[in-house]
Amino acid sequence: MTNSIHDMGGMHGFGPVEVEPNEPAFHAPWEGRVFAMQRAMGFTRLWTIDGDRASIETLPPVAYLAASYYERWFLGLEKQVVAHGLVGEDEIAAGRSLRPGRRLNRKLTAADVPGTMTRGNFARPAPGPARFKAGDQVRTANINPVTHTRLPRYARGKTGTVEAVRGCHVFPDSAAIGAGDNPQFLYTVVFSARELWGEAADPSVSVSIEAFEPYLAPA
Amino acid sequence: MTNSIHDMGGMHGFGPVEVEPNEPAFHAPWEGRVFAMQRAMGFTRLWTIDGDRASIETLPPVAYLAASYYERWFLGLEKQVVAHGLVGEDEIAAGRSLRPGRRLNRKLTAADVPGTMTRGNFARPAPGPARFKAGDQVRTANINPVTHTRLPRYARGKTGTVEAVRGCHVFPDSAAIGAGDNPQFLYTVVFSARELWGEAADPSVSVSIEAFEPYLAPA
Amino acid sequence: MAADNHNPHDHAHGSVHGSELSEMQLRVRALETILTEKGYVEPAALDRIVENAETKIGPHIGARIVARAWVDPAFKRRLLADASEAVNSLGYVSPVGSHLIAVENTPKAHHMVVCTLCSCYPWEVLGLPPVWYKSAPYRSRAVIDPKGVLAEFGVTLPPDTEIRIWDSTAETRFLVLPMRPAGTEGWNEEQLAGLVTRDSMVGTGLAKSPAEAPIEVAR
Amino acid sequence: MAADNHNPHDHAHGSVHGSELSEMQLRVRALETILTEKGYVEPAALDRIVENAETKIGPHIGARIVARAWVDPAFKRRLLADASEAVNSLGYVSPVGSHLIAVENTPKAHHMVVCTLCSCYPWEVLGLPPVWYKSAPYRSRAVIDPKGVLAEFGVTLPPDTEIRIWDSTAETRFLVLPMRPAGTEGWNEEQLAGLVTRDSMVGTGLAKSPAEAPIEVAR
Repeated sequence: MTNSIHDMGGMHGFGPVEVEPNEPAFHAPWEGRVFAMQRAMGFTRLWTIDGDRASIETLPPVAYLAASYYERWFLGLEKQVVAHGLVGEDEIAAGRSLRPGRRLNRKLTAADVPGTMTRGNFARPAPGPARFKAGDQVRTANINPVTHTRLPRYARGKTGTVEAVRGCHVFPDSAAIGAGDNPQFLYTVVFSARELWGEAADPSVSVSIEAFEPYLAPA
Repeated sequence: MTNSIHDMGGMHGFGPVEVEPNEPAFHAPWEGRVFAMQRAMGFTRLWTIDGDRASIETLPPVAYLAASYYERWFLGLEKQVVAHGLVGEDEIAAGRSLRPGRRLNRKLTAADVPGTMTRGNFARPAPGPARFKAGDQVRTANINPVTHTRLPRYARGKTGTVEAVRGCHVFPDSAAIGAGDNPQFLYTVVFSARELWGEAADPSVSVSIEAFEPYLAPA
Repeated sequence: MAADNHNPHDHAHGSVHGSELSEMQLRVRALETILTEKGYVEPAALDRIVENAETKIGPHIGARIVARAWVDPAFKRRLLADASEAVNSLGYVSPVGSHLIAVENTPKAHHMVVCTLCSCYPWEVLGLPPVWYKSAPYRSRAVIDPKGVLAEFGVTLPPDTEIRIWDSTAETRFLVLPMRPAGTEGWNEEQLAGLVTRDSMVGTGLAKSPAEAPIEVAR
Repeated sequence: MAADNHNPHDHAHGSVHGSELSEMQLRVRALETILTEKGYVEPAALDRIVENAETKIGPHIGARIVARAWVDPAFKRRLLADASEAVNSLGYVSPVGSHLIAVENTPKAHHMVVCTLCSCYPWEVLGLPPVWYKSAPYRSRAVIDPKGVLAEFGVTLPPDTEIRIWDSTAETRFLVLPMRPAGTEGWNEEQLAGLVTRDSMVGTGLAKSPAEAPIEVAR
């Protein structure tokens, strides 16, 4: 959901950043298995990366905060396979399958894995010309949908400058709810920290977001 | 802190409101003891109500969310008595006092209790005239201090109407950090839900906050 | 215990069950011991505070005020003009301090009170706040989804009713004066007070109809 | 395990210790069993994904790209113009997809990358993100207190340096091209790559100086 705890840019109270020297890729084998299952199930294309994000964002906030990163992924994946009818709640409770699986159109094999190391392409043909160009002043929308969005709270209702047009991309707000790619132009929009955080902010700091066209209006 | 998890107006994801029929004042005796200790220590005037709030707001967010209301009060009170040098960390760890207490100027006795049932008076003489009057259009500041404030995030940088002048009151942003009463005029400021949440919001809804003068500028 | 804290993955805190209760019991008892041994609090005073909270204050106070306003137009005018003065003039309730504000529900406008930042509540006239009032679901949603919250309380208002949310961000406190139910012509104050629920004075409910009234009140 | 989850009052989740680990191990194993039995995933494919994540990707890839940019001005221009195209032209790294963007640190401007909404990270060139990058402290503070975050990483920049934060809110991914350290004239690409740390490519660090270089690289 849009205004849930995952949207934490600008929050206070989480303490210092703690860096672990010589950190391994995974801190326990189960983390690797969660990572791998998540990618393997993503390969089925039964849902989108934004569907996965939405699944994690709709965890209860205290569970979200208390969970480690791969615990969150696990909880999100468990929700996804149940929500999409691939696994029954009873099977989760039993810890084993109780009936045959659905037939999938795509299933990841070991041979497919090297190909999955390239990031997916989210660019889509543009339905028309871009509304904005580099240098344009824009104002972000004040939206608070109960469904997934990628416009963070701290950057809503703010005035910034388009720095670059990144082409036309899958629109996460649509893809997350199964409403298709609904391609939209994507822009890098830069805000001064003072615009975002007020006059006391450091004048030498600026922050950019990657903003989809529906998030923007001429300033 | 200003932008910590306590500032939850407008957040999604916490689920439905659950009402308990015939709810008792306290769900366990310890809740009553926490309530009573908090009020008794407040009577000492070693700190302010906003100092208490700040103590709770600076709990780690996951602790804040996971704790029940009186658990939060307890954790906040424990922090306060330690922070003000009344109790040592070692005494908290030992679960008993290890040295005599400091002398207090005010200590609540059983005889004082009936008098404490009247809410404290936060009105203070006005240092000058009020800047705004009922009917004025105002814009709230975009502030993000790391110390306590009572201007919620959802109502920052928004335009509203002064509905009433509530007199001159102790300014929580100052009182919480031991900077004195610093009295400021207090206003009821009303915003349309559309101003706060965007064009999709219900046009029949409005929301007011109680806003101190430093939070406001002419619109 | 806060209704918002419960989910299958949350087994720390947020609960009055089993070992968690014991842990809080022990910690609270230890702090009371320390504060007492150090001479900061007097257990008899704490007992008295708990007793007052459990037996003296409660929504029956607000209900009497509301009932009086329903039968006495002059008192109602005073209440809406200066609730502290009006309530203190009654003499039969504890002094309520100087910051009480009464707001009147009408067929055109429905008022509802929240404290998004903590749990401010007019306890002088309503007693200690219920858990739902202090819970994250209520605090987060009252300002962004008031109709959804009202629906969960079983309250559906005519679509053209203006809804006004009061966020208690300062030391002002709000008492909602609910509408007098139809069919109560000729009822006396005591009978009418039996129709005035806590929720109706917070704005999450309406006063009871005669049909819903307690048996000893209804005719 | 996330560094943000630890406090004395948090003993659910967020941890790889003891019984918590066992619980997650069991739940993850059960889900893998279910998905395998139902024919949705192939354990050999999962093995391969884990192996790839642990052995194939990592900051060594980004370090080679940065070193090449330091020694080859034409490549650097291509990298800054279209990082995906430039990196894929090298041939010796996995294809990086089409949304990689390189941003150059200079004496006047320092870039730092975050994903406030989840944990988007250019894993094709940097490997899996470290825990701190995915943690609440980093995600919350990078956009509001970047200098505070940099200080915790031991990075102090000249006061007139412009700081630019990139919030990865879409599928574009950002690679910071750190400044080439002084005293590295005549070093070859492999030697230079030894100076390029993961953090320097996220913007939370600088490239190592020759004095800090690994022994096998320094002369």
